[in-house]
Amino acid sequence: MARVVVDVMPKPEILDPQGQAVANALPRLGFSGIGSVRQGKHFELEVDDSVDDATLAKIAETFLANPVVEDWVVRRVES
Amino acid sequence: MARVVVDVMPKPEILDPQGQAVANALPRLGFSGIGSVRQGKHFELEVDDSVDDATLAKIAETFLANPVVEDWVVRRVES
Amino acid sequence: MTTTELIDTVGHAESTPEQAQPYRELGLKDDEYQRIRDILGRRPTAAELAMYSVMWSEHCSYKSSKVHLRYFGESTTEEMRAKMLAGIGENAGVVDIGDGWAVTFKVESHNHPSYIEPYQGAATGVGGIVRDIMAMGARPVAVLDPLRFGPADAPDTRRVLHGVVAGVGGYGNCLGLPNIGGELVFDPSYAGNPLLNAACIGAMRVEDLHLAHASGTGNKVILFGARTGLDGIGGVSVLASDTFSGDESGSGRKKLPSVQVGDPFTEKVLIECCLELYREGIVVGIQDLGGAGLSCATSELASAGDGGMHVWLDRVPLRATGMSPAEVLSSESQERMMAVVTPANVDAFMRICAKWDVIATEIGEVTDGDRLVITWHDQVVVDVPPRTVAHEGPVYHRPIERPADQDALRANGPESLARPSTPDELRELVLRMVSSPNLASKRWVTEQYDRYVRGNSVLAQPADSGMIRIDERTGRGVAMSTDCNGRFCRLDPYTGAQLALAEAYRNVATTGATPLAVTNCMNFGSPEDPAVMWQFEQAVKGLADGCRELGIPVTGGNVSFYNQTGSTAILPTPVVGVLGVIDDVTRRIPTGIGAEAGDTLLLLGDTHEEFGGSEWAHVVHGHLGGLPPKVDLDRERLLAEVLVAGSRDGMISAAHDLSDGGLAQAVVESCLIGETGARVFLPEGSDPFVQLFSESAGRVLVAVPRSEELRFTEMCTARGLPWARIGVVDPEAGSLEIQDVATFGLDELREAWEGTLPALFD
Amino acid sequence: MSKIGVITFPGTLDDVDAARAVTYAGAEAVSLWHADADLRGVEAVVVPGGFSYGDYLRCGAIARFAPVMTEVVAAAAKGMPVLGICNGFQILCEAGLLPGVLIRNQGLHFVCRDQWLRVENASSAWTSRYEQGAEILVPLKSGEGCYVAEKSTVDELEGEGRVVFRYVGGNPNGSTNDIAGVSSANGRVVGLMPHPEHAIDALTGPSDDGLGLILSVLDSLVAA
Ligand SMILES: Nc1ncnc2c1ncn2[C@@H]1O[C@H](COP(=O)(O)OP(=O)(O)O)[C@@H](O)[C@H]1O
Ligand SMILES: [Mg+2]
Repeated sequence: MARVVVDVMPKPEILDPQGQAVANALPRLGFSGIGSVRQGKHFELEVDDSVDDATLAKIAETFLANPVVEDWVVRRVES
Repeated sequence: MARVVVDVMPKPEILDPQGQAVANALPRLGFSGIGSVRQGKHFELEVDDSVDDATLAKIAETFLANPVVEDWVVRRVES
Repeated sequence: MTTTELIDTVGHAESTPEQAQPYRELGLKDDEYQRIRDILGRRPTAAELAMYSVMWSEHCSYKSSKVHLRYFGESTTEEMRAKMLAGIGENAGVVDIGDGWAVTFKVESHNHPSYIEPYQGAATGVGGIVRDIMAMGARPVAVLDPLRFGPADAPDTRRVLHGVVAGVGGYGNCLGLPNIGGELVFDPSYAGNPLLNAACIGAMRVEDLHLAHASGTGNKVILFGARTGLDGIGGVSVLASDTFSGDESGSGRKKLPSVQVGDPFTEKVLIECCLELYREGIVVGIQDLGGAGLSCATSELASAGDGGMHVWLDRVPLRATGMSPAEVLSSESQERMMAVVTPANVDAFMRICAKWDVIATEIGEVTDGDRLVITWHDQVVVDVPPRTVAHEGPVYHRPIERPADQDALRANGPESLARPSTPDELRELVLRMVSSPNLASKRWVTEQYDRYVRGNSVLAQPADSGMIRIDERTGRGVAMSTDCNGRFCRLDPYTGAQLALAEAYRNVATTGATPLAVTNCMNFGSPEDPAVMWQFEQAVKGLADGCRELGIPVTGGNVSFYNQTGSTAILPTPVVGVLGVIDDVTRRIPTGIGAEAGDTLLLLGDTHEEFGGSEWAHVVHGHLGGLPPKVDLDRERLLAEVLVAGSRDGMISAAHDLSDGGLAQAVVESCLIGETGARVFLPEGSDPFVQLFSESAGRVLVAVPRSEELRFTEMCTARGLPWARIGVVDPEAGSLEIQDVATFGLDELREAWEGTLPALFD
Repeated sequence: MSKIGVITFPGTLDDVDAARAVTYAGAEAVSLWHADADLRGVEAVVVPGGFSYGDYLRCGAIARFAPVMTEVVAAAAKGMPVLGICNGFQILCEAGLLPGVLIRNQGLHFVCRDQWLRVENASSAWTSRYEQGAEILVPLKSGEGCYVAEKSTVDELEGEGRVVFRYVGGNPNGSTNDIAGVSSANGRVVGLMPHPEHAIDALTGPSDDGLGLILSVLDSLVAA
């Protein structure tokens, strides 16, 4: 079993209302010095050792992310 | 300016309907060998160098995550 | 944890009678614990202790309220019972609405969880009430959400309100249930004690009514829906840390959050799955899993049936590893149901569950003893008479005492408060009142709720009551409203409860429906405070006596105690829900004026100078004292008859009841909702302030077409209902003119009315 | 009688409403089950609103893999009219039948309101009954209704007249160019966020303006 992390983020040119809302709220809460915030998704998968990188890439590309508006990164992490 | 990443995940004992939906769908899409999936949030912040770790920890705890049901990790990454 | 040495079996309990048990941490009193020992003739096992402790909690056992709630049954006459198919004691009340249709409805509270974790607390509150309705065999058709928060401008209110509204919407919208009404009230007493009450209405054919009974020896007990996890175990986690073998393995979970997370998609699928099971006629008994999880479902089903039950607890599909039997029994994981099915139908049952991708597991069997026996890997961990768990819990006669400050409070009337005297001051007051948080438009909230889904919503917010079509062919439908003015209840809980009933009743009639039955949600402070118990007792009596006068039964309800901060209780808040029936929803009466130009505005009922507990005293003076408005239930009944008759004969084109904020508020809302102007003239020689802002009960503003005016007013006169011609609908004007007081542009009014909540909460 | 299919996924909510609209328009509503790769002989398909599979990952992301969708995609390629409403629109985008994607409303809240729309293209299979430029009032109810696409895609849609519906009287969700609905290049596949099926009767909706979509497609079926 391996742990795999997939981070999916809105593409830079795409509107990110959630990140925007966070960025706008921080100064109101008294936190200054935060330039920009973007919010995406973080997936943690438990994966059989039989699952290869190509399959993981496919899962991320066809399913976990929507390539039209999102970028993604797949990482294997030790557990 | 530094890049800071905050990953927020549902606590292990807390139901994660989102991750579960992904896990249930994968076999139907023809992907096998994925044991469990948990889904959380991934934030990327651009932060002034003046912002210290304690402040980041506070932002994560009071705002980005809901400590009642979520765990979180704050990481500074090089850009 | 699953290793046998760690399991506290019945045998182990028998052989270790002196072993100390953490019953106090679980909320049991010394004498309650002793009673359990007496019932069992030994100490309880850890699993039994978990079961008794949750089932004997205030929430599940109604131990402080039981002796009072009996009064509802005692004051219900045979005549009132005529249309009631199920009443108090079942998962929800059921009434016969005619044409072979039955409707079930109920309100429940999820107050405390909604303060801790507002989104999930509210979401699972909605999920819970919906399962109650499903457990009656009905299809849930609509929800309502009476909400109460601390002061609108307090920072914590923002946190709680955002979460609660998103949770009600997030769950209800995803479930596909239209939200057709509710309440939104701000008062300092709810800071730290928000009230999330959730109501649900369900519909079914009369013959499909299902009751929660486990009968028929050999029948199978099936658990279906979500897996069971560690959510909501809260108190019981002390058991995990109380190690029977001195091992610390459970310590990782000592501080489990008592929060449950909802999964509305699973619930939606569960609804469709249940309805298909009902359609196929393969369910003998059904029970939802709510508070107290499997402890509650197994003991209640067994207790209400005619035999015993054996449950193989280790068969329960789990979401977490290493759960102890006590944890499995106490888990409040959401979206689960339990059914009793004949052996012959088990396969068919499983097939339908598989179609909907619903996990279903046969976990038990109805037996011919009278014991509930639960085993864990073949070891007996529970062996109890189920009635002692579910129905024969402790009963308290709590001390009752009229609050020491009650007389002073009532003596401190609003008479001496400064009132506006000039037209300018009145003008300003109208705008100030309309934009105050309790009177302002609730649109910011209700826009987050789907009111259209399923296409049967005939009236939804803003309207005096929500209305839903039940039968598409005939147009038969039901209307429902929930109401309560906590300030009135504080001044006089008996009258306050009747005023809540009167308002909900009137709201239903105002839309043209005939009030039929009542549900309630009693939100109060600590029952250990004699003053709170007095409020509770008075409110129950007032409501029950009121229902008897109106001839409509209380079919169910819910009690939520301990809503208090330190020694200060919330305003007594007996939320009353009234359900009405309408034979043809096309004759509904809308709230907004203007469907027809030139209509006459009539005010039905009498206006007295009544400002005790009023919104005016609250907004302008922060004052609470004196006496609440008088209640006249005969008058309410007459008013309802006139409204229904008027709707039947097409004599009324719009109607709006008068409540918080009085006539001024009602007129403004009628104009804004109808997007139409009006001219209003107050009775000659009257005090305009009293006319505009008094909160006398028993009043409704109606718009009547010119051609019907004579017929309608003659009917009122003949029946002895006071009426006064107070204005005309004026579509040309674009303004509301209150003669000799002021003229308001509709835009100006709209800005005042709709601007408040967005300014506070966006 | 023309047969129009209405798909039900687990979590679909507005299928009863879509079927009712089809019936009101005088056609036969045929219910299609997500797990069956079978369109049961229908001549057009409506993918209704709701939260398919809970929409937990991304709206429509799971539904587009359902067996019935494979059939829908194949039929659309041969010119069958397909209408996606709300979640149905999201599913059609995910399935690649329509360009772009719908993301979280700019205000971050679910929005349920009666919304004015302008019919920008009255020549699609689902809008021929309307006058070009007509304004109609239908309910909008969604939390993820903000239409976005790459700039080139948006330009193409605008240039080819494939923006079928546009919000008027205020943009409720931050949608690019106030886009409420778009069509495929051949005008046979249309998706929109607002709910015409909830505007078929003034008793239960704000108007009956929505019926025109179904009537339009029936015209096109008869003509074909
Ligand atoms: N929390 C809520 N959820 C749904 N509808 C609500 C909520 N709060 C208020 N409403 C609706 O807003 C409208 C106005 O509320 P209110 O002024 O309290 O009505 P009334 O005075 O007639 O009881 C009603 O249709 C009511 O059902
Ligand atoms: Mg009212």
